[in-house]
Amino acid sequence: MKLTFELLWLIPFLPLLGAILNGALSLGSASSKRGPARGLVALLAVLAPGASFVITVLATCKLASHTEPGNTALVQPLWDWFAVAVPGFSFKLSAGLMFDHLTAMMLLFVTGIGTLIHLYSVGYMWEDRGFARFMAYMNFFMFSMIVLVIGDSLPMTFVGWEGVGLCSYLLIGFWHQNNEYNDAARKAFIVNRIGDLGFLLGAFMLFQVMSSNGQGSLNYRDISSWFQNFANADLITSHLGQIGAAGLLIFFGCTGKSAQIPLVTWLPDAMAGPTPVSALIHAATMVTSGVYLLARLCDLYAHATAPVLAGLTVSQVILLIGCITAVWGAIAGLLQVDIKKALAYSTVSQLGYMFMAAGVGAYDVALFHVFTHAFFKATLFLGAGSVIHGLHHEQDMRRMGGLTKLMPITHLWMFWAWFSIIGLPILGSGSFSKDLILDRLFDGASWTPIVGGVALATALVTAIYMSRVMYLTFWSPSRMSAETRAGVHESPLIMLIPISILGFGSMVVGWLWAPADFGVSHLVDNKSQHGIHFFNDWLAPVLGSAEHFTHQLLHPKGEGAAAEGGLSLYAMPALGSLAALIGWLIARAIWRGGRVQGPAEGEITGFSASWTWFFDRVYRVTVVIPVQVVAWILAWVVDAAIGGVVAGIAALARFMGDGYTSVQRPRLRSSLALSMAGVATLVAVLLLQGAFAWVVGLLGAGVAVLFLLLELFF
Amino acid sequence: MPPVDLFPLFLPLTLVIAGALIVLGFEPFLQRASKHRLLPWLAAILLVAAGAVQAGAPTGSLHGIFAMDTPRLWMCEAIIISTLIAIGGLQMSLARDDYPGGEAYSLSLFGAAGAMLMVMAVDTLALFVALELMSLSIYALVGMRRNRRESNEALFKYFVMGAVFSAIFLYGAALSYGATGSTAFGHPWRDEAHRGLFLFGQVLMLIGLLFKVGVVPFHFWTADAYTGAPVAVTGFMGAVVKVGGFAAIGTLWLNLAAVASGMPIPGVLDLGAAVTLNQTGKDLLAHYNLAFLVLGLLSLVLGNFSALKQTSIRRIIAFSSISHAGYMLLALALPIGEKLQLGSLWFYVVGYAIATAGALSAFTALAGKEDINDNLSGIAGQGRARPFYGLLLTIFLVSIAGVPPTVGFLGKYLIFQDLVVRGDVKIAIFAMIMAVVGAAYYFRTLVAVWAAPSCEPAKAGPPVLSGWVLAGAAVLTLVLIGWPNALIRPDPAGAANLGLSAPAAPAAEQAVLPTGLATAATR
Amino acid sequence: MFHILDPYLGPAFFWSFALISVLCGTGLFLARHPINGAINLIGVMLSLSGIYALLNSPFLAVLQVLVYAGAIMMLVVFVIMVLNQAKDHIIPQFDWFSLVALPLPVVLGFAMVSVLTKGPTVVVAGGEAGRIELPKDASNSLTVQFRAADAGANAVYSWDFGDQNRSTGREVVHRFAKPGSYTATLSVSDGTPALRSATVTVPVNDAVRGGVQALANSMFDTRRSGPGYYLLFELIGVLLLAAVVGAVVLAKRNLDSPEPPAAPAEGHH
Amino acid sequence: MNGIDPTNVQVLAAVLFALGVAVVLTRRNVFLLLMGVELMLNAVNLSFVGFSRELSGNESLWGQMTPLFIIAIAAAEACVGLAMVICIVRGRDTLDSDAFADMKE
Repeated sequence: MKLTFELLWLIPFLPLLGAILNGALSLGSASSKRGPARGLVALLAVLAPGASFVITVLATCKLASHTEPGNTALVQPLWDWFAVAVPGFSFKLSAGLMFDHLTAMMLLFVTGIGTLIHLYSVGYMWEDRGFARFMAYMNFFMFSMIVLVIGDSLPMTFVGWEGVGLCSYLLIGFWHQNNEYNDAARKAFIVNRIGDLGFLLGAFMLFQVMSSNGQGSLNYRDISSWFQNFANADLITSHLGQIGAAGLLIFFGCTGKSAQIPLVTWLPDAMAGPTPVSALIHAATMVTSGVYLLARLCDLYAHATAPVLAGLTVSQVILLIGCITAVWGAIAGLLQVDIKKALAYSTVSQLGYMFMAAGVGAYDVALFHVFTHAFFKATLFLGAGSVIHGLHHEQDMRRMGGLTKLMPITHLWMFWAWFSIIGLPILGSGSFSKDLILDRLFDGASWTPIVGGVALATALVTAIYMSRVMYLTFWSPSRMSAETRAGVHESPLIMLIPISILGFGSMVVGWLWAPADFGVSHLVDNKSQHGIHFFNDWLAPVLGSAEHFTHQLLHPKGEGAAAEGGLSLYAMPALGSLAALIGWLIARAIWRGGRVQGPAEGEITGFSASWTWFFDRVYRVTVVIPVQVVAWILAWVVDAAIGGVVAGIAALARFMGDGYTSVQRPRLRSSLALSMAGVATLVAVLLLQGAFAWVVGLLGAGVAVLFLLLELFF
Repeated sequence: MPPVDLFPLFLPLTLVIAGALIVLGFEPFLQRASKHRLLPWLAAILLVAAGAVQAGAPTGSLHGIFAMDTPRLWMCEAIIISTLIAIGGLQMSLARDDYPGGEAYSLSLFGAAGAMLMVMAVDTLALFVALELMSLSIYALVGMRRNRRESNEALFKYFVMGAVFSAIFLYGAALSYGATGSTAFGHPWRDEAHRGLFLFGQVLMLIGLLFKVGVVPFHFWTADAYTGAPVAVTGFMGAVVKVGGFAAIGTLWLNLAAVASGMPIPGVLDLGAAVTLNQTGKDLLAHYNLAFLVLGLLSLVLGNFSALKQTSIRRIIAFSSISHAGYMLLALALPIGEKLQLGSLWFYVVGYAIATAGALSAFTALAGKEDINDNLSGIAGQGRARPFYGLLLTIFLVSIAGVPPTVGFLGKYLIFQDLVVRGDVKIAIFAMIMAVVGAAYYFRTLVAVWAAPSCEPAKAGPPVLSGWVLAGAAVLTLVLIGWPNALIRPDPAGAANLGLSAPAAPAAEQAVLPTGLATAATR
Repeated sequence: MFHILDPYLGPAFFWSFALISVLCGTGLFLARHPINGAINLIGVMLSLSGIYALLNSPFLAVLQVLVYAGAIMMLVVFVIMVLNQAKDHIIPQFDWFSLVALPLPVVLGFAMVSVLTKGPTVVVAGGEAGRIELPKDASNSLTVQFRAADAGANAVYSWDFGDQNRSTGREVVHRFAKPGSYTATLSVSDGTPALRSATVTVPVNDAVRGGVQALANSMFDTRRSGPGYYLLFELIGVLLLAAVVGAVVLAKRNLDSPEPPAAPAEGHH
Repeated sequence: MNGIDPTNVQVLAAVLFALGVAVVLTRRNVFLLLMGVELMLNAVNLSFVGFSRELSGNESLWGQMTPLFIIAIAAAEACVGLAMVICIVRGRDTLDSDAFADMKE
């Protein structure tokens, strides 16, 4: 059912307006010494996402007030965007906004948490010369992220998708004093571009499949209904391969944005940006857009049941990739000494959990983890930023310690976020979502419980490395120099308020999906329906159909069979909490005394470095080197063609002496002759037949080759 | 297409040429300094007027040698905008260099007039006149800095190669005339015995035009001419020549498709229309299709990988322009169905022209006196010193790289989607990978622009005109992605738009059926 | 009375001019010095002018001599002028590069010739009854060659040219008195009573193609239905202006010195 | 005086055109390059006139008109070309096309 809501367009527009105004302020004050009026910039920058948040709340209320069954959405078509020409039919794509239950959930935390982080940034970046430019970028990021979530079609989402990538690039490179940061920014961008290939191709293939019965569309509601339509069952069966390929390609795009293996290496490097950026983009919002997209296309993934890669279906691939990434991120997180890098690897690992959930068809659980993770990880990052701010840009945990008393409020909320991420129960939202993921994993068929076991072990490692971070930062004797220690201060109020709100949120939001009576009724009848199932009920209109479909596939015998096979509702929280406890105790035993290797100046060494080293090396071998080889060969051809000066030829020339270099010039005659060889070949191919074509064509090619040789040696 | 009166059709063109003449007339009477203060504004005023008039230009054809329809209209508009941008850049550049003469503005306008005529031409002779008008103006612009060695060399190579390929084009026109009995496009061969002659002529003409747009293996002039020209001129020629060239290539290709399918076209073909192919036509054109794909892929590979190696911004843009010619060639490939339509090409061309002219014009502001900063180390940090132009350069380069939210993205998107839907998935994947390779060097440039400064910030020229024009163009680059259909104006025939949509079948038929052009019957 | 020679006179002139032009072209190709090249080029142009005249295009022939050869004379003057300035009077004629590139024009030429000569050189009319072959450009001349298909040793071929003239023979040459459309009839009898015949329509049209009047009419036909050459004519004006401006930008001397030399002369006064 | 086979005219044009291409491809003197281009344009004109003869009526007329324009444009091209020669000879003091080969990469 479609409803209209006239104010919908304001949600993305207001941050865009903020970005434009702040950009104008930044440009207008470029020549002045002091820069723009910071108060005005701050006001605009915070107000814009704040107002978006308010409108989102209004829209959510309106959506919630319609309780008819079925997938209800607020829609606002904006304009006819472009048309797609396809043999057989023509199809116009309109740019439009769609606000359904999934969008509502995503937007609430995107704009809510986004506003808080903007507020925090005001404090964090106040002294920076590029304050206005930074806030403009942040606002533009909000705009892109909102477009990604609220767009009603794949191309709309892609526009936002690339927009957030662009902002990520701009913000990572924001402090571009050194080239390392710039390289990180460029790496992030190129890696994401590779992922985008998958996104676009997947979208095209999906379009191709759907247009096979003349209903091609890239609109999400059309995609869902196409897959849910029983009339298309045969069509789906006959196109399973293509559907699987489309799903796999889109998932490949998601791995780029959400930093999953294989496109993972950019995220830890992206920590070069200012900390609020890490909190907003690289922890809370942008990196979760991959999960969002999988959930958005859940019907596609649910129906992609044919093996596409090594005998695995797309969902199984997602499951495995998520699992491997989670394990890898956790282990790598264990080895970091830079507090932000540790948190970055933890993000990678947590995203792995979300993908695992999506891989078993538990999209609602995946989104629930997105939701809780946004709170506790944002808190952790903002807390880390507060620590870095207080310690005057010290990020090495080996030179921290004993900050509990010095930064009590930061510590308080980081403690609760830690409590949440390692999965301690009741006051940690992370335990709710993570335990649900584990539960679904153990609930699955055949080998998914094994993955569940791995995930449980990973939870243990998570507890260890997160406790390590806390011990090294707060709970161990100080290893700071005296003057650093003297300068340590608690952050200003404007930074503490967002931390407090988010930290409090990370304590409580888990209860949105919880057994209200602490599961008492569950003891009576297994799989009780009692309790606050607010979150999954809320998402059911969007995801329900796909989840039901997947569930039937996994448990063909029906609901009852599943219930018998599943573990008790208490089992997972108990196991998860146990793992968290054990992990904490292990970490306590090791790091309570602040025992770390002597801080090596500058370089990150040891195993941690070798992990990134490993992946960078794999990259080098599989991507960079082949590209370089091709580039080299072709450049050689071109340069030879115009008598060029590629390094190899120059070296050859030097080798042969000055007599040769004087001849190695891009002469007009050479260019003309090569062009003419092209003319001859083209004429031969296009016009002539038989032996004559061969003679002319080969002559053209032969002359070209001879010329290249002559340019080299004559 | 209905016949149209001379005056309304040629009014924008007249304004452009009048601008050139006015600039020429004032030029000798001005002090050297005030030449660059006054003349660009005169030119800009006339160009703005031309742009405004162009937006309301009537569609139709004139004497069967010139025609106007919606895609053509927007390509003309793109030429005018690119010229405006280039005039802004030229002003900045020439004033900074204290260049002693203002003829360059007038030459730009002549070049723009030539390109507009190329877009409008539907007759080989008219096309040749237009092509020469454009080329001769641009030759002079390329060689403008006469005491620079590389400028001389660029002029020499570009001129001689251009003249040779003009002659090849012309020979093709002669053969086509012999085979059809007419110099107009879209005439069928006289009898079967003349088919080979006709195709030979078409191929030679095609080669002449492919040379102009710099497709491999006819690309050798590109790198040198782009590098030898002043930066602002580089942007101008990059934009304007591509528009004119691809408009002509598209016209030739659509007409060839119609003729090969045995469809008589006594009227003039609307560039937005869909041409219906039959099996004969498809068989006849299969080789051409293959050639476009192969040359397109070659251009992509050579252009992108050569650009990776460059350090000069102009050379990067030159090789990237070769790769873009490759994308545009891919857009020419035949459809899987019956309707051949070049909507994505027109859209790509318009977006590319504005972004290229804009990028190099914005770069002019950062390039320093006599463009000495034209390499990655010279440009380092210039964006931080002059954030306004840095930001504009960023927007334009992002658009050329094909990243949302810019118009360049939608152009690539449409071409790739056409390829995938057509079934050329492998080619699409390859082209997309090449787009990623392209992103690498664009972003290398951008990284340099925003890096820590390593040398003196460029001295500013008078920024007013270029500032306004570029800001407008940047907005256009960002906005056009949302309204590609804003380029569409309701057409009397009801068929034409920017060609992005497949119009309903009857409308398409209407567009290619005779619409009663008296001259056509006589030619 | 020499009209009997007509079919042979035209080709004879044509072949001579063609020979001259090709020889001169080759001379240009082989020229040691650019002035030799220019003179050879003038030779090509003059012989082409002759061929235009032969092809009934007198205006172009005149223009060719006036404008084109004139332009080349200008080139020659330039050569002399510039060579005085530049130091290298003679640049080596050929080198390895030349030899490698040479197959390209040769092959391209062959390809073009092969396509151009593919078409039929004769127009065929009539059916099985009796085939008549006409030269392809029969309509361009008052003198027309007719040829009948071979109908056996005993066949008798009789022609009626449609202008009250008759003739016999398998291959005949007839000169029509004035242009017009004639219907020629061929009757073939091989001694048996059955008389076969075929007809062909000959549009005899010896009009001058490139006459000044026709060209001018066409050039200045500004009617809506006209060919529109007047527009191109105007545009050529713009083009020439642009070319002049371009030439000025490239070659105007005082552009080179951005600052006029300071005037120390003032000090002397 | 007639009886010229139009095909022969075309063959002559093709040969002259190829000769022009050969001049342009092989010779090093800038002036000879320009003359080669002129030769190619002349061949094109001959081709137009030859075809004009094969056709009749208006069709024939177009083939006579086009060379007029080509001659005019060739003059314009020669004008710019000669200016170019002056311009580049000033810089390097040579007419050898191989001397204009400094741009690399």
